Amino acid sequence: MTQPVLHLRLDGFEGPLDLLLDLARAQKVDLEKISIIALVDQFLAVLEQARRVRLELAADWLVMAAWLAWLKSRLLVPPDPAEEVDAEALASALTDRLAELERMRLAAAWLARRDQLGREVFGRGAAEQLRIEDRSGINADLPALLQAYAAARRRALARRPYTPKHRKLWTVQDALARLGRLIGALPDWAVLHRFLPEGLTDPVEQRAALASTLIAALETARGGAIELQQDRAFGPILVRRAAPTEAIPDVRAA
Amino acid sequence: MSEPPEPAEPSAEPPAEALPESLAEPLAEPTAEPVAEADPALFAHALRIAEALIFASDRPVAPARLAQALPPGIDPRAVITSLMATTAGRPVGLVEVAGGVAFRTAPELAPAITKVVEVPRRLPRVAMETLAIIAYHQPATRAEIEEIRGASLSQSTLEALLEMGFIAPRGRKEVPGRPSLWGTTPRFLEQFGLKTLTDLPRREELVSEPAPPLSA
Amino acid sequence: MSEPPEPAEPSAEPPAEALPESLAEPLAEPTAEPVAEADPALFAHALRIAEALIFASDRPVAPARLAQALPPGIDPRAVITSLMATTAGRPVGLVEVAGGVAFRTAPELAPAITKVVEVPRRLPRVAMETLAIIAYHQPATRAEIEEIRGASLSQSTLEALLEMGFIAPRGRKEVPGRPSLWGTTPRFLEQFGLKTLTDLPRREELVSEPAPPLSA
Repeated sequence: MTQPVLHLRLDGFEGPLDLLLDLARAQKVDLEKISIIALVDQFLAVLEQARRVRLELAADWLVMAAWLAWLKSRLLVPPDPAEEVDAEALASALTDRLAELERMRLAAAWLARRDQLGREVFGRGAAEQLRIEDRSGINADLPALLQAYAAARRRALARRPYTPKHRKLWTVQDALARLGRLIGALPDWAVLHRFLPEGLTDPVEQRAALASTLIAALETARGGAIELQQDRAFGPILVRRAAPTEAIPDVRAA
Repeated sequence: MSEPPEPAEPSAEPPAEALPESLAEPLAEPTAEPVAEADPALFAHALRIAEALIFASDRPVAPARLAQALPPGIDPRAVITSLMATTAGRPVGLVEVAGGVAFRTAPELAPAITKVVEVPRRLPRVAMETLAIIAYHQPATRAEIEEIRGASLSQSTLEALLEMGFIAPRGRKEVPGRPSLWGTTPRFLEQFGLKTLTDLPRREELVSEPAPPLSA
Repeated sequence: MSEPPEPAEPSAEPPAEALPESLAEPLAEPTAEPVAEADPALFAHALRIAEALIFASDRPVAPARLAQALPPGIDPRAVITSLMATTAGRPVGLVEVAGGVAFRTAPELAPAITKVVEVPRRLPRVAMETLAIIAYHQPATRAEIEEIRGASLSQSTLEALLEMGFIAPRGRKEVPGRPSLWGTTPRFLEQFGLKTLTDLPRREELVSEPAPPLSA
């Protein structure tokens, strides 16, 4: 409680373990023989003072404080064989961690005391180039030569003027003729697709033929030779020969 | 270097004495049989080559590299031993470091040199501790370093050590998240004048101080 | 720390001789009055500092820069002269270079300490393609090569191939302007490991040549 040495400068410590090590060192004994309980009391006292000054403390400090308080309570009661965790073992693990941190501190100090390159001793400032590059050879083999030929030719060929692909387009005239030819043999409703010319594989040509056939069908329907029907949007378009007897009265004409 | 050109230089002779202890272990098994059969003129020439080669380089020269430059039949270790003996106490002397040999200025000349040559700043305490932990626990993940220090490690500290070439990644640890493992480099050995990592004090020696100083 | 004070080393004495001619002009007017008044021990120390500093410096050390590191009252030019004299003929000697002095390894040791690394040049893409086209279409004029590559060809590319010995002129084509015809050489066959030109794969195996445009 009465530790005037510590001026609540928690910021000066690299975390709770650092403060613990500092407190342990103050016990002036071998780290193996420090009193964990005294250490816990000191740690909690320092933390209590710090909280009086400012309430907010980093979480890791509070976690350590809570854990240490718990550890102390376990150390004070006689060991219970039923207890799962051995408080003595936990205390000794803490001592080990402190000892390792202390060792690493000493190692860092040992390194810092060494003559360092560029500070206490100096190496050759301007190294001499000990490699001579012989660039007389040429790095080129047959595969590279062949690749170069193929690349050059491919590039040259790709640069030829563009000749658009020749397309055979199914005209409306074609479609009218085909529709007129097929419609006579038609018994009942048939899907418009059936009137497309056969053997079309190119998707562009297929779409063109479909468009021409639809226009031809609309044209023929207007002339009264066939009827068209589509139940819903994007549904199949159906075609059949108009029945000559029951002449459907044209509403608009009436 | 400024060796006076004494023609019959005693140092040009193959060393009769045993190798210095420090050299014996990392560089070679001490060659028991005398190398004295080597032609003295040839050995003197080998010494000249070795001096020039090591001097020209700004990194330590491994005995294997030295052997490539020497006339056949000359033991690079004998040459190194001889060169160490002749340059001992000179302003620029041969030292063993990072698995090889290099010329280094004598430490007592540093104050004069640093009047002219710029000196890098010392590493902050956090960086030194991190470096020590990596040296002793390598390969170590960042989480392991943080565990030992009991404090989080800023990315900038790790980056500074990486940039100075003191540490390097050593693969990844096969645990969830596959964190990078870190180890020290030959450049680290060079910086602190260590022949090998085994030159670091043993852990037992680090705790051997009976009572930590009260001043802390 | 390992400094034996070397009380009476010969090199530690201030130089009595005149400055070497090469040094006299760029560095200083020859100091006519003897510098010998300087304390010999102090001068010896200055020599040590100079040797270490010039070794450690990353660029040549000018006398003015050297003076900053030397004890007061020591003439840097005298130190340089002395150091030059003692290192003459050594494997590493002090030489004057632009801007001051520097240690350099003796030129006659260069063959022993340098490593020759073969770094074969890569042919630029244009040259490689031109060579390939000549190989397949020889003898070919420059205009024909340009036609086949579909790009113009600089004279320097042809000249480079000529210089490397891969192509040679094969007469002139009897067309207006009588352009040179180019063909490959035995050196070409050697480079690409070919016994004869007929060892080259057939053209059709490499590119599907001017296939009829409509079929595609």
